[in-house]
Parts: sequence; C-alpha cells; structure tokens
Amino acid sequence: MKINILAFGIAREIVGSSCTTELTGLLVQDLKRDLGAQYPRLKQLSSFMIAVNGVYAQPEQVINAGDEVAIIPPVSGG
Amino acid sequence: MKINILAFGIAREIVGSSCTTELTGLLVQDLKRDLGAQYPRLKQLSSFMIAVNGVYAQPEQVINAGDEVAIIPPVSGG
Amino acid sequence: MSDLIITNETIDVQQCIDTVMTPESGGIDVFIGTVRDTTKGKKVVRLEFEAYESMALNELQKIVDEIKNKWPVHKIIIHHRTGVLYTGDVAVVIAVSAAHRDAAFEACRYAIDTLKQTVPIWKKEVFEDGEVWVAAHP
Amino acid sequence: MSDLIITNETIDVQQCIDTVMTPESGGIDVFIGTVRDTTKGKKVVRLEFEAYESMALNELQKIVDEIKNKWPVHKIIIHHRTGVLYTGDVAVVIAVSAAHRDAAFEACRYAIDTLKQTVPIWKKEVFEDGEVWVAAHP
Repeated sequence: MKINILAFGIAREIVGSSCTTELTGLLVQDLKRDLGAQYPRLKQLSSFMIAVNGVYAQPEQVINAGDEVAIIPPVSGG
Repeated sequence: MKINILAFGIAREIVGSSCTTELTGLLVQDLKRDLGAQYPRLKQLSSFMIAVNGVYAQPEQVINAGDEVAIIPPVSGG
Repeated sequence: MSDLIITNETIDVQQCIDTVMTPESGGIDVFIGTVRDTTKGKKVVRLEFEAYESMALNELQKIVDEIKNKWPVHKIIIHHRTGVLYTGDVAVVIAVSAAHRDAAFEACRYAIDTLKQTVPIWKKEVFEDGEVWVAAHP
Repeated sequence: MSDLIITNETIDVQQCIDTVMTPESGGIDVFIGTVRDTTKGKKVVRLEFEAYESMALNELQKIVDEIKNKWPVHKIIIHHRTGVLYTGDVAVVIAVSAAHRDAAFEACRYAIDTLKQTVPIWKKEVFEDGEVWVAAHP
C-alpha cells in the first residue's frame, strides 16, 4: 500500500514536506522501521513519533488507506 | 508621653482615622495593652499589630516622640 | 512607570507586561486579582480597598528584594488598587519576567501569597445586607 | 475569539485576558512566552515556528479537557504563534481564570509544561553562524 506522509520541523527537512512511501507492513511500527531505513537521519533524532489522523499512534496500530499519516520529530513549542 | 496614632481598615472604624493616646509605658506592648483597654473591640480582632515608622514593630520595641505609629489590623489585600 | 504602585486609578495590565519584558526574558508570569461577584455564596455589591501607602510600598519592596535573592528573575512589578471596585475590576497585577518559566511562576506565586500576608492593604466586602472587613475577625 | 488558536499573526495579550475574565473569577494567571536574545550564551537572530495545526489544536483541546477535570477553573485560552519571530516577540500566551488563585496558577503551569511535551509545534533557532531545531537531537 502506498501512503502519503506529512513531515514537520526537522523531519520535513529530512524527507520533504510530503513524501510517499510503500508500506511493507500494516502497522505503525512497520512504517517507522521503513522510514528509518529509507532516511537514516530520522534515526539520529532524539525520537520520532507517528501520528495517524492527527493523534499520536501506538506501535501496534494499523494504518489504513486514506489515513492522514505524519512524522512527528521532538516537539519544541512554547 | 502623648502620641498620635494612625489607624486603618476596621481599626480606623474603631478608633477613628487618627487618635491621640497617653502612653503609660515606653514599649510597643504597653501601647497595645493601653489601646486594648481603651478600645475593647480591638481585642476582638483576629490580631492587631503596631507599625512604627512604616515597619512592623516588635513588642519590646521602644516608641519615641515623633515616631509615626499605626494600628495594623489583619491585612486583606490582593 | 514605577515598579511598585498603590493607585486609585485603573491598572493597565498591558503596560505592566510591557514594563517587565526585557530582551533576555523568555517567560513572563502575570497574576491578575479581580473582583468576584460572590464570596461564600453571597452577592458582592462592591469592594472598598484602603492602604497605608508608605508602609505598603516598604513591604512590597521587601517582597521584591526577597524574590531577587531567591530566584533569577529580571523584573517584577506590583500594582495594587485602592478605592471602590466592582465586579470584574482589577485589584492587583503582579508581573515577573525571567529567562526561564520556573523562576517567573514561582516568584509570581510567592509575591501574591506574601502580599496577602504582610502588605498593609485592607478590603471591605459590601453585600446587599451588610459589610465586612475581610479577615478582621476569627 | 476562539480559545485555542495557532496563528501567524501577533497575539493580543490584553484580549486573551479579557476573554478569560468572568464575573465569578477572582484570579487570573497568564503565562507569556517571549523570544530571548540569547540561548546557552549564543545570540539568537530569529526563531522560526511551525505547527501541524490540526493535530496541535487536538492536543491543546486535550490539555484543556485535562485541566477542567483536575482544577476548578472557569476559562482557559491558549494562543501560539507560527512563523518568524524576533527578540521580544510573543510566542505563546496561556491565560486561566478561576475563583481562587491556586487553581489558576497550577492549571496555567500545567498547560505550558504539557504543551512543551505534547503539542506538535517546532522551533528552529537561527544564530549568526547556523541554525538548530530545538530538542531534535540528543
């Protein structure tokens, strides 16, 4: 399944503001693994989370076609 | 020694905004005792303090002629 | 604008904030005490504040000195109203700036807590059926 | 005015305060995050904020819901800037009203602490000789 991924902050600088990736598994943890392999600089961050439909996603959460998926590097608002 | 005494808040309503009293002793504690005898409603307050020259006074502090003496009932600013 | 003020006029909150802001400041905490329409279930018609002004300014200065000893703050202003106030009126504004928010929050909290204990300002609550000097009696 | 805003425009602090003030309120605590001219001893030229706006509003709403569960507060507003900010600019304003000051202080502190941990907003510090996304790297 091909999905579009939004990226923000330093993640946007690493992957572009919107990238497309071929999902090899169904779960959030699969996506994180794929992204880490495709963009090694993501793995150098303090952490990066995945949000699905505007909510922080758990590793075992399933990603469905049409979901809004985003890479969330360490936040630093305020 | 005759001294003028400023009074604020409920103390002002009890003794007037400025009263004169004959001091029978030299110390702040003497003044408090005299004021309590002269104005029994002062003794019904949660507490009342004496300030001398704009500073909270200790019971054993000496009052001198010309000092600015004030009755400070429980404060309630803010 | 002076940092410590006892005033009979409306307090300008924005001006208080502008006054404490410095180029080194990353966080400002502001406390605003306002007049509530009820206290202990009774409707408040108005509040009447009075101050022993010269001593109140001394005690406010002590609070500022203590804060500057305890926390790395940049600027502190404390403005307190006197006179007759109605629901929604601002009775006190305390603004504290610091490089980091911890110091600003803690110092601001300390300032209002200490002000309420030590600064010679008095508040009479006027109800429809009577009035009371706050904290006067046990 | 909406209570939760992510905006590219200047935040009006006075309007934030006016918005949270209610007749039942006795205390308002306001936190204002401003742009410092230095960080860790280095001169900051500007900050660049970006947000994942829809998710940021979700996370801000969660903070408000948690606060309303934990403390007896009346109103909460949180306004956060995006875009390019310079020294002295206001990056975030949080204002909380309550009948008593304890709830206002604690809720305001909780809001900024949690915002900094959970809300998807990012800040790039631009120095004279480089730039860094804050907190990105260990």
